[in-house]
Amino acid sequence: MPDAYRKTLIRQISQHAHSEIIGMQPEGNWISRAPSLKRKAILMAKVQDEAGHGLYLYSAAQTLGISRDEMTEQLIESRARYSSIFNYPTPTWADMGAIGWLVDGAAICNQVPLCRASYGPYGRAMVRICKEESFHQRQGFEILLELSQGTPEQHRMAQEAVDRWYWPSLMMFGPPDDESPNSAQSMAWKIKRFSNDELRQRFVGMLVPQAEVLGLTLPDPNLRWNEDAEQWDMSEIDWTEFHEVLAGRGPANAQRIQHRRDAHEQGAWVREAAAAYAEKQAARDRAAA
Amino acid sequence: MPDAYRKTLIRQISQHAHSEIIGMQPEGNWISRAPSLKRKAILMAKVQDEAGHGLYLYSAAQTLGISRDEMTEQLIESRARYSSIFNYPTPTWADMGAIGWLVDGAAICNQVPLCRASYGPYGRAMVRICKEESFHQRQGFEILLELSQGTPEQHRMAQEAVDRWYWPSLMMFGPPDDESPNSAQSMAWKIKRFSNDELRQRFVGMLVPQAEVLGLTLPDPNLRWNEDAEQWDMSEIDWTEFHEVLAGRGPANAQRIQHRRDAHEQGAWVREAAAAYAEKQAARDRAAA
Amino acid sequence: SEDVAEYALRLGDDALILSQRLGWWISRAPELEEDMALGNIALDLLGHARSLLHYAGTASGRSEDDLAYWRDEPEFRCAWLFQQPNGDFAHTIARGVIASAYMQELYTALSTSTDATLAAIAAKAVKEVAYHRDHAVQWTLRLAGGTEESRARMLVALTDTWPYTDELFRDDALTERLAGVVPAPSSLRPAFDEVLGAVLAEAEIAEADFTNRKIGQSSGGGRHGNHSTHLGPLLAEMQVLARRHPGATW
Amino acid sequence: SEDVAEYALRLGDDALILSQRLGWWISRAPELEEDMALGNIALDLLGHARSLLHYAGTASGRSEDDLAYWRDEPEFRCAWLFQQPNGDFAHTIARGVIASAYMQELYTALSTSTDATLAAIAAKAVKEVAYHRDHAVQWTLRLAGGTEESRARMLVALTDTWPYTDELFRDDALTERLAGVVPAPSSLRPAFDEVLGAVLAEAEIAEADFTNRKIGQSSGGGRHGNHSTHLGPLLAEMQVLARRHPGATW
Repeated sequence: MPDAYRKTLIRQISQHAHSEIIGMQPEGNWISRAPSLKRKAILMAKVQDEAGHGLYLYSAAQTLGISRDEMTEQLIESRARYSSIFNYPTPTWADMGAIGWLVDGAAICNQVPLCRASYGPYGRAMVRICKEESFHQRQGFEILLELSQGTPEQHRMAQEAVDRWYWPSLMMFGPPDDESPNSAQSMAWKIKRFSNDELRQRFVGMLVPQAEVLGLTLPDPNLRWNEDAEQWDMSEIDWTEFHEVLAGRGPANAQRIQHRRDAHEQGAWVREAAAAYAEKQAARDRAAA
Repeated sequence: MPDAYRKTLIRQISQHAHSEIIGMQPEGNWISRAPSLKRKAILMAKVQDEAGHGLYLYSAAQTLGISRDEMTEQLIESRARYSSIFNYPTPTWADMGAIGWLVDGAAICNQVPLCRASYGPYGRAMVRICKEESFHQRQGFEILLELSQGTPEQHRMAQEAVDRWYWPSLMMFGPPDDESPNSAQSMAWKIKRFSNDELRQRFVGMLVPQAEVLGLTLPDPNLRWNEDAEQWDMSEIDWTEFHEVLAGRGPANAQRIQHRRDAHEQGAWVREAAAAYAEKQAARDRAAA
Repeated sequence: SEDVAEYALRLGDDALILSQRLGWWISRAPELEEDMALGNIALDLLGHARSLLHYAGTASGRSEDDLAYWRDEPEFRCAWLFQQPNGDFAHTIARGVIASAYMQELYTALSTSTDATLAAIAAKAVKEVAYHRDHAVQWTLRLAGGTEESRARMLVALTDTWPYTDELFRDDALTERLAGVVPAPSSLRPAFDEVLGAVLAEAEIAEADFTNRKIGQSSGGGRHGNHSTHLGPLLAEMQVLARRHPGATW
Repeated sequence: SEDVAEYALRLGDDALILSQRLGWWISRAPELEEDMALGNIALDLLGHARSLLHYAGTASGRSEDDLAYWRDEPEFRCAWLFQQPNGDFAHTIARGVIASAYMQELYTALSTSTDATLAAIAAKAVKEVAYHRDHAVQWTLRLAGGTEESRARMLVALTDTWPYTDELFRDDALTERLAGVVPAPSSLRPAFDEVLGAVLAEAEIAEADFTNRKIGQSSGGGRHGNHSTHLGPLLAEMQVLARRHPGATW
């Protein structure tokens, strides 16, 4: 395996793993306040699934010769990236719906092609993840549907969440094709099979009819199907904010890293205890043998 | 000063100091949820006063040759007593009123005579403390009055709190005179100037007219003035629960000690830092001199 | 009957409150495997809570959500153990080992109840609780036998948590009226002591290591609505959203 | 005017939320003297909050309690700094030193406002805030110059807290409309930088010790109702009792 290819794979897989782990936070924030026990159970299971996805992906990256500890260090020292979308806060319950519908939706569009990625362990992890993600997306849709058809206040909450998350979710596909050098390289290596703009078009095409069912509006007055070009016309994306968030100046960048670092450091004595205990047990077994 | 006298004084003063410190917890519990900003400010100031009382009293005990560290250790290792009344929880806001009215009221009856205690530093601390306590008692009375005259739900809350705290507050005066050996000794030494039963009578005499103003009932059907005996007749106190709480089996004994120990231990690095810094500063000053 | 409903409420509240506590760990656990394990346990407990609260509310026409979100603190019936804060990981494990060893005996006995619904709920729960107990036992052994620090923390955690044990096993008027339908809490104690005793023996922990002569068993009071100071803030957070939207569905 | 009311709301919310945070320390501080000191600061801030909220509500006929207890999260106007959790004592001090150095400049400037009420509130507050700043500065020096552990904790705390500094000094449409009445937030920055720079220099802390090249200043959003995830649970607890009794007085 060429070294550049291996490095790109590690970067991509660990970045994806980190995104799952950091992505637990914006939703984890609502577990304690979920408004019904059923929703609490669904949300808890979802955030727990994200931990599971992180685990598979770290394992896939480990097959390429990097340790989980190393990747964790990179994350908490801000030397590794994760999806910037998780640097936005989740001020209302409706964000649980919008994240499921829009963020998970965009993630699926990005990820489904990866299930056929040329590197086997990554591809296999992705098959499992994509299955669960589409389940999550449906749950997000359901949350929004319930809110949209609920009290006027609930409907407003749903619309505002969609307004908040629509543009950031479109940005998840990355910069336009003509400004995306990494992406071209990944396509050449068949790690990636569609361009950013292709995937973004596909995503919007999926959203439009669903928004209609939801009774919610996508916050782009210029959004319409262009028969001639056979694509969706849309307003130009304002990348300023995206670049701010990427540069670490999003609302919650600092909080996300602090949260992860605290969990890691406060758990150090527990991991040490487990290691020491395992070591003692092994020594005892050796002595008994 | 005879050693037995000194020891009794240390025991009594440090026990009183511990009571102030542990007593911060049942009320501290409601600072974050106080129902108006005015009440929040009053409660915060009150709990802070209790810290202040603890400080004066520890200082008074220190003049007798025991360090604050030593007393703190005794407290968090459950080798020292504090007033058992603080081992009850404070489930509702009305407890803030009942504690002020009944618990602080009983404390004042116990303490006013101590202001003339034969040991000067203790007496002087008590003068200051008693002044603030009677202020606190009035605030407790006001809380209950406001609740009693408020909504039916508020009135019920007030009555229930009085029902909860009335008997425990009577128990604060200690066992009946004929079962109280320590107390007799303290009176002989003039550390204490009235007997347990005398103080309890005085307290009830104070409560009865105030309860009338409050529009609340004292939970003792047998309570009435006995013209002939010139004292209050009352139901017999059920000491079983009191002894349970004294024996460590009250509802919140464990929590109170855990809370104090946690604060002490989690603050250890801060105290060490302050000491190290002071030491460095002193060394610098010496070097400069 | 009303008594059975009240009994189901006790068990449902125990499970609900412990689940609420454990949910906090998701994204904060010492390792990813524990985010998942504690999350699993929280989910199982939430499942038990939903079944039990659903059953408890049937007679009075209240839903699981009516009971979880619209009761005030004095109407909750959970024992103090389940209200205890997460503390450090050792405190969570100490609470977990006592809670799961108790629940294991409880649900085992309850699975043969003459009340078919309680029996069915218990029969399902007991399998999951066996896993919870195993999880807590394994960690008790690891922490007690790991490093010096972890052992010290485990002992402090047991010291802090132990006083809330007795309340679980106290009979009262309700459980006496339900004799024959549900196990007397006190009848579960010997088996609990045996299991816990074996764990502590393996962990080389003596009772004197975690019992304080001056602090006995808390009188508690949760079964009758008298709660520790920890419950109020927990409920404030748990119920805040639902209560801001009365009548809404989610 | 409505603008002045909105401005008073911002300052009032900053003080209220920081006071709510600090109140937690009472009975939990590293030493009794700090129970008292942090309690004092919390009380002062609560006093400022009450004056400011009272003023903010005058135009619309709302009381300080209406504003504190009956607004939902998006209606609060506090900056993210004040919402940050207490963390360990070092985090509380790091938040305190930034907050008080900012408030000191703010209230100094505001005490000459053409709005007589704001000027009077600021003139009173500035004296108290001077004490808060001194308290935080002294502890910054002690922790930075104390033990190895305390210095490490202080640097972590500054790293975690620093990203919420910029938001305090951002001008926006409101402060521009109020030009001449209230100081432009950006105009307070040089004096703040000077004061903080001197403290850090004395503590022998370089900017590189607590700034992360990859994590810049948070965009925040509190002034327009977009809050950190820490605010929701804080409000749930703060407002729970008042909201359970609509219309009651206390």
